Amino acid sequence: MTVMEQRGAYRPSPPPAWQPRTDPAPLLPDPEPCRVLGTPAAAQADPELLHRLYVKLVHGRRYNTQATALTKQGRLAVYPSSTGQEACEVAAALVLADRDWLFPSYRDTLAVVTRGVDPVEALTLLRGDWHTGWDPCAHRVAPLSTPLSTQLPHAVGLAHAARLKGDDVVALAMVGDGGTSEGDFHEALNFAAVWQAPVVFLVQNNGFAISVPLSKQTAAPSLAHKAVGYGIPGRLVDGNDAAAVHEVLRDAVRRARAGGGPTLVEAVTYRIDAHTNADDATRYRTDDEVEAWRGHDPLQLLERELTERGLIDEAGIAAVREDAETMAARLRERMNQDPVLDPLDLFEHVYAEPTPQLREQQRMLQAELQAEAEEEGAAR
Amino acid sequence: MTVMEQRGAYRPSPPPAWQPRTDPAPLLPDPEPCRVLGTPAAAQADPELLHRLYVKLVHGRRYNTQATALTKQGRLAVYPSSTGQEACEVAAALVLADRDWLFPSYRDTLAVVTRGVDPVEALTLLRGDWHTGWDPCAHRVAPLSTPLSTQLPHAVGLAHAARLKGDDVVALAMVGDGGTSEGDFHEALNFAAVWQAPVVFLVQNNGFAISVPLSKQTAAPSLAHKAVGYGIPGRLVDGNDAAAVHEVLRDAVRRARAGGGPTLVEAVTYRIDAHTNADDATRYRTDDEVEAWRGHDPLQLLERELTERGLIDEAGIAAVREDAETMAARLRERMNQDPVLDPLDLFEHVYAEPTPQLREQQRMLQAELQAEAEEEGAAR
Amino acid sequence: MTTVALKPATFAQALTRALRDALADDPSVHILGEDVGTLGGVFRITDGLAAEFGDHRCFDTPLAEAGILGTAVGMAMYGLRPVVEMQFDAFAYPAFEQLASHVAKMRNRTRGTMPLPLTIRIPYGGGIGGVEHHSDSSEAYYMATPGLHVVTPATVADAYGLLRAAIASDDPVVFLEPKRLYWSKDSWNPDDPTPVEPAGRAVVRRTGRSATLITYGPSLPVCLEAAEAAREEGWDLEVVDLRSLVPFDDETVCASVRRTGRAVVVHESGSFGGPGGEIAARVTERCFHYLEAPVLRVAGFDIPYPPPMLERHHLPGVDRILDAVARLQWEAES
Amino acid sequence: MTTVALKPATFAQALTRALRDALADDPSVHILGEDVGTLGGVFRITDGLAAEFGDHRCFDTPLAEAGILGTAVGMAMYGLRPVVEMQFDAFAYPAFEQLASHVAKMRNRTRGTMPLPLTIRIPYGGGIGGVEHHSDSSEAYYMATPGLHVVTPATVADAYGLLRAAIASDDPVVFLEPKRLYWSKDSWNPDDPTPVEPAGRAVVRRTGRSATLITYGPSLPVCLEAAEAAREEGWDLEVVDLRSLVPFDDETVCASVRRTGRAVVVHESGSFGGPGGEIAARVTERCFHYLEAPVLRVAGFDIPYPPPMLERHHLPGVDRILDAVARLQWEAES
Ligand SMILES: Cc1ncc(C[n+]2csc(CCOP(=O)(O)OP(=O)(O)O)c2C)c(N)n1
Ligand SMILES: Cc1ncc(C[n+]2csc(CCOP(=O)(O)OP(=O)(O)O)c2C)c(N)n1
Ligand SMILES: [Mg+2]
Ligand SMILES: [Mg+2]
Repeated sequence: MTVMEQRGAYRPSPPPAWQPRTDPAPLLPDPEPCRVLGTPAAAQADPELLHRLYVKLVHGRRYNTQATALTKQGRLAVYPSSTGQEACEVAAALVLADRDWLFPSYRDTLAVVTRGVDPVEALTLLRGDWHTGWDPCAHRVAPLSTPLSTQLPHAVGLAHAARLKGDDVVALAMVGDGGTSEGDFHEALNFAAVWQAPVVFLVQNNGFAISVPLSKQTAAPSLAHKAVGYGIPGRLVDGNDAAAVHEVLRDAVRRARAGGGPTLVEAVTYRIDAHTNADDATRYRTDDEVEAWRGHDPLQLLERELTERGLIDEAGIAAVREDAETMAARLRERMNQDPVLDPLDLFEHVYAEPTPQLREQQRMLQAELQAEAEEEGAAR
Repeated sequence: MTVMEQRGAYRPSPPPAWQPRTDPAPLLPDPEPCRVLGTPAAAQADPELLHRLYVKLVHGRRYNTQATALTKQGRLAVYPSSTGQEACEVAAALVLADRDWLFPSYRDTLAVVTRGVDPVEALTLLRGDWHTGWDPCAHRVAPLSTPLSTQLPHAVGLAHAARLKGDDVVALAMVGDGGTSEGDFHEALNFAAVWQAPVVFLVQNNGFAISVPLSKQTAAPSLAHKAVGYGIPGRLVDGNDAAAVHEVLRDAVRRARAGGGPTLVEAVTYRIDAHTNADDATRYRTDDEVEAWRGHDPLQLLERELTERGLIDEAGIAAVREDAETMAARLRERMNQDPVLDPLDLFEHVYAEPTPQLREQQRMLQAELQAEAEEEGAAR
Repeated sequence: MTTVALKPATFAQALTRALRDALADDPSVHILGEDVGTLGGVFRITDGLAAEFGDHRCFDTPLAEAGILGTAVGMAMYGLRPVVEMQFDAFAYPAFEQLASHVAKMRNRTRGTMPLPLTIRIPYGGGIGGVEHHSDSSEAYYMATPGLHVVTPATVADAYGLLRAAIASDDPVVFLEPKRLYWSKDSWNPDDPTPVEPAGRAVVRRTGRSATLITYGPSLPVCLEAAEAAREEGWDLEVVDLRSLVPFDDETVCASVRRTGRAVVVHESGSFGGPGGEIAARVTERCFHYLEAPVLRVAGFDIPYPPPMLERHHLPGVDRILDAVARLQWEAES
Repeated sequence: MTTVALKPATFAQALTRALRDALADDPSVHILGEDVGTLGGVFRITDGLAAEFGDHRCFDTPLAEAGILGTAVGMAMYGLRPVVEMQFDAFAYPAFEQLASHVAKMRNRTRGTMPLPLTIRIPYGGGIGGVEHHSDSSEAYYMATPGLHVVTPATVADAYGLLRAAIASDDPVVFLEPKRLYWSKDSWNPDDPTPVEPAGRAVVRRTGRSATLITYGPSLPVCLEAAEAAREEGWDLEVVDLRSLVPFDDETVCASVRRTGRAVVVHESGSFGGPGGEIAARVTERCFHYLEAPVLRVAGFDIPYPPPMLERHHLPGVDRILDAVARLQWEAES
C-alpha cells in the first residue's frame, strides 16, 4: 500500500497495542526496609521460630569465626565470611521446605550448612580438595556459584522444570549487591517473570562488592526497585533482623508456591569481616562504619528480643553457645584431618565415560605417580 | 569480638546504611504514552519542525519500500524494514546535534540515512560488499549492530569518554523491545546511570522480536518501568507520533547535555512489514492486527495535522513525494551498479599492520586470483 | 533383508524428524530458544513441534542467550533433557560464560552427581550469504573446553542419527549444524530412520590410497568433490568425516593416514588456533614415521568472516584443496 | 656504556610501573575494572594509580564484565586508550561476546576507520591454589579470534616492555598476565625501564643444541628449570619464549627447531584444542625435513582446572617435560 492509498484510513487514536497494563504500584518496595524485632510486629512472631532462628544465628556466627580461624591454620585455602549477615543466611535456609531448592553464591556456605549439608562438605571448595563437596540432588542445594549471578538462571530453569513436571518446588537464589550488575541477574529475573516461575531472589546488599561501595554499583533508589522493571514485586527488608528476613522470604516463598510468580527481596545488611581472609578492608572503609554496624548486630537484635520477652534466659543462652562451641570443636577436629585424595579421580567425572584421550592422560599420570612412589620407597 | 562481648552494644536502630534514597516517583513513566499530534499539545509544536519531520517521514517510507524492492531484485542480501516505525527513526536522527553520536541497531538504516549518511553506504552491510559502509567518526554514527544490544555499552562508553575529555556530546542508542532482554541492555543502563553518562536509550517497542510477541518478552507494566531500577527516568511515548517522539527525545537529550544523566525512552510502535524480506509474518500474527496499526500510521498522523492546520496543501504534499521519488530513483540506479571489490582487501584491516601470517595468506589468494584470471584469459 | 523405501529428504528435515522422535520417545525432552515455537525457528528446524507437542515441550524464550542456556542448565539439573537452539553461531557468544563455566564443568564439579544432559544446537559456518555475525565457525572455542562433546553431522542420515545420540547423551553436547547443508538432499528413509549412531566415531566416506582428506561438517561435500576432481591429476584421495570433534577418533583417522602416508585437514574455520592445528599435531604425533609430507591445512583465512560478496574467496574450495594436495611432496626432495 | 643500578623488582611492580608510565605519558590512557581504584586491584597491580592520577584516569566500574569491555569499546571509539582489568581469567567469559563480535572486528568492519586501541589485562593460569574459575588458561579462545593480539610476558622486563607496547598499540591486545609470576623477582632498573619491545617477536631464553622447548608465560621458568635438569641426562635444551601468541613469530621458532631438529611445546592450557596443537602443526609444516621426531606437547590435562590440592598433578612440571624430551626418538627406530 502506498502512502497515498493509506491516507484515507486516518484515525487519530492511541497506539492500538496500548492497553492499561499491570498496575506498577504494588510491585514497588515500601520506602523503609521491613523490620520486626523491636517493633510491635514482633509480638506476632512465633516464639518457637524466633528461638530456632536464634540458635542458628549463634551457630552461624561461631561457624564463621571457626572457618576464618581455619584459614589462618592453612586448613582452608580461603574463606568469605558471612559474619554480620547471618540473619539472611539462616532465614534463607529455614524458610524452605525439604523439597525446595537453594542456590547459594560463593559467600553462602552458612546457608548451605543451615540447610543440613555437612559443614566439611560445605567447605570442600574452600579447602581445595574438590569443587562441590555435597551431592546437590540429595540436599536440593546447588553448588556454590563463584562466577557471580550465573546461578540465578539455573534457579529459574530448575523452578520452571519442576512446574513443567507438576512438582511443588520453590527455588531460592542468593546473590550479592554487586552481583545485581551482571547481565545474568537481569536475564534470570526476566525469564522468571515471563514464565511466572516459582523463584525467590534474595539480594544481600552488604554495602560492598569487595572494595566497591553500593554507590558505585547502582544509582537506583533501592535494589528492590529493579523488580517493577520485570513486573514482579520488590521487597526491602532489614537484613540483620532475622525475624523480618524470615517473614519477607516466607511470604515470597508462599506466593511462589501458590503460582504467584517470583519476588525480588533486597536485604540491607553489612559484611563485618573483610571480603575474604585475603582482603584488607581498611583500604576502602572506615572503622567507624564497621562499628556502627556492629551496633546493629543480628545476634544481638534477636537475643535482646528473646530476653526482653522472657523467651530465653542466661542459662538458655549459655546452653546455645555451648552447643555452638561443640559444633565448632568438632568441625575444627575434622578439618584438621588431611583429606584423602586420589589424583586419578581428576579424569573420572569430566564425561559420563572418559574419552580415549582422557584414559591416555590418566595412564600417564598413573605411571608418574608410580614412579614417584618408587623413588620415595627407594629413598626410605 | 565474640558474641558475648558484642552484647553490650545493642542499639535497636534501623540499619546504619539506610538513608532515604532518591525519590522513585519522578523516574516512573506516565501511565499513558505521551502524544502530541491530534492533541492540544500540537499547537505548541514548532511548525517548521513538523514540516521537516514530515518530509523525512515521506522520504523514509519511500526509502523503506525502495530497499525492500531491492531485495527482490537481488541487489540487497536482506533488508529489515522500518516501515511503520519511521517516526522513531527520523526523530532519533533529527534530535541530535552534529557533534552528537548515533548508535543504531541493525534495523535502523533509516535513522542512519536521515542523519546524513549516503544511503548506498548505509546499505553496504545489507548489500554484502562490506560490513560498515561509512566512516563512523566522520558521521558520528556507529556501525549497525547486528548482535542485539551490544551497541548500548558502546554508547555509554563513548558518552563517558566525551565527558572525560570535556566535550559536549550526547549519545543516542537505539534498541528493540526484544533487545531489552539481553544482559548488555542491563549493564549499559546501569553503567550509564552510575556514571551519569550523557546517553539517551531509545527502545522501539514494535511488539515483536521476529515472531516473539512482547508478552513472551517481558511481564513489566511497560519497558519504561525498567528505568527506575537504574535510578534514571523512564519515558513512554507514542512511537508513531513523530512530534511526540521528537519532543520526548529532545527533552532527554537536553537533560543529558545539561549533566542530568541518561534517560530510557520507550516508543510504542509497530513493525508493519515482516521481520525481514526473508520472514513470513503470517506465521505469528494476524492481518487484523496489522490493519489496526495501519490506521495509526506515522505519516498519516502527521500529514493530517499539517493539513488541518494549513501548514501544507496538496501541492506541498505532492512536491514532497516527488522529491522522495527522485531520491528513490537515484538510490535504485546507484544500487543497480555492481560494487567494485578487491578480494585482497580482506587482509588489510584485520590489524593496523597485517601479520606475517596474513601476508602469507594474502599472497596465496593473489596467486589464486591470478591463476583464475589467466584461465579466464586462456578461455577467451 | 527387507528393502526399505528410500526417499529424498533434506538435512533440515532429518533434524526436525530427530527432534520430533526425541520429543515423542522421552517426556523429559524440552526444546527452547528464540523463535522455536510458533515460527518453528528461523531455519524451520522446529517447525510444527510446538503445535504437535504443546507449548511446554517446545517454547519461545525471551531474547537472551545466556538466559536460555542458563535456564536450560537449571532444567537439566532437575532431570530434564533440554535441547537449546542458538539462532546463529555468533549469537551463542553471549552464552559463553554459562557454557564454559557451568555446562562444561557441572558433572566434574559435583563428582558426577549432577550430570547435565543438555544439547545445544548451533547453526554454524558460512556459504549462505549471511551478513556479519551470521557465518562464524566457532568450533575451536568448544573444542578447547573440556567437558563438552562437540559433534557435527555432514550427511542427512547423520543429521538424524547424531542428533538423536546427542539428545540421548548424559553429557552436554554442542551440536553444530552446517547451515549451508540444511537444504542438501539425500536418499533416506524417514519411516525407518537410521538408528542412533554410537557417538565419537569418524567414518571413511571415500576410500583412496594417495592421501587422506580429514574434514567434517560443511567441508565434507567440498572434499568429496575435490577427491573426484583429483582423479584427473592421478590422485586417489581418501576422505574421512570426523563427525565428532570431541571425543576425537584417533583410531579411524590414524589408520587412514598410516595407509596413505599423506594428509590434508580441511575446514572453514580460521586456520590459526583452529581445529586443524590440533588434528595435524595429533596425527603427526601418532603417525610421524608413516608421513611422507607434513600434514597440511586448508582452512578459512585468519580474518573476521567476510561479507557475502567476498565469502567465496574465503571458503576452502576444490582448487585450494587440490593445491594443498599438490604440495604433499610427491617427488622426493633433494 | 653507563652502568645502570639494577634493583630486584617483582613482575607485579613492573606491571604497575608500566601502567603508571603510560598514564603519565599519554592523557588518553584510562584504566577501568572491578576494584582497580581505591583497592588497587585484587593483585594490587593498579595500586596507587587512582590516588596519583585521579579517579577519572583509574576507576572502579559496576560488577559486569561485558559492561566493562563494552564501555571500553565505546571509549576507544572516541579515541581514548582504555586499559581494562579482568579480575580473573574465567571472569572474562561474560565479556566474550563483546570481545569476539566487537573488539576483534571493529577495525575490519569499518575498513580501518575505527581502530580500537584497547588493552585487556587478564591474570591467567594456575599454580596459586585458587578455587575453581580462578586458574583457567584461556589463551586458546583468544588465539582463535582473528583481530586480537595475544601477548603474555614471562619476565619482569617483559612485564614492563610488553605492557607498554600493548597500550601503545593501535590494535586491541589481550594481555595475559601469568598470575603465579606476579611475585617473581628479577634484577631490573625501575628508573630506566626497558624500552618498549617491538611486539610480536619471540626470544631465545637459553641456547642449546639437543632440542627446543617452545613455551610462554607461566611455563617459561619451568622450562628453564627443566633445561638445567636435562644437562644431567646429557641434553642441551634450547628454550624459546614466545611472548606473543598473535602474531606468531614463525621465524624465531623455526630457526631454533631447524637447528635442534626436535621440539616440545610446553604450556599449562589443556592439550586438546590448545595452543600447542597450532604451534606443533605450524612448526611441522615449516620444518618437516629437519625434524628427527614429531613435535610433542606437554600441557595441562583435558579436564576442568583441578582443585588446589590436586593442581600440582595437572601442571606441566620438570619431570613431565623431561619425559617428553626422552620420547623424542633419540635412537633411530627399527
Ligand atoms: C563474574 C564474576 N566476576 C568477578 C568475580 C570476582 N569477585 C568475587 S566476589 C566479588 C564481589 C562480589 O560482591 P557482591 O555481589 O556484593 O557479593 P559479596 O561479596 O558482597 O557477598 C567479585 C568481584 C566473580 N567471582 N565473578
Ligand atoms: C545477540 C543476538 N541474538 C539473536 C539475534 C537474532 N535476531 C536478529 S533480530 C532478532 C529480533 C530482534 O527483536 P527486537 O529487539 O524487538 O528488534 P526488532 O527486530 O523488532 O527491530 C533476533 C532474535 C541477534 N541479532 N543477536
Ligand atoms: Mg556485597
Ligand atoms: Mg521488536
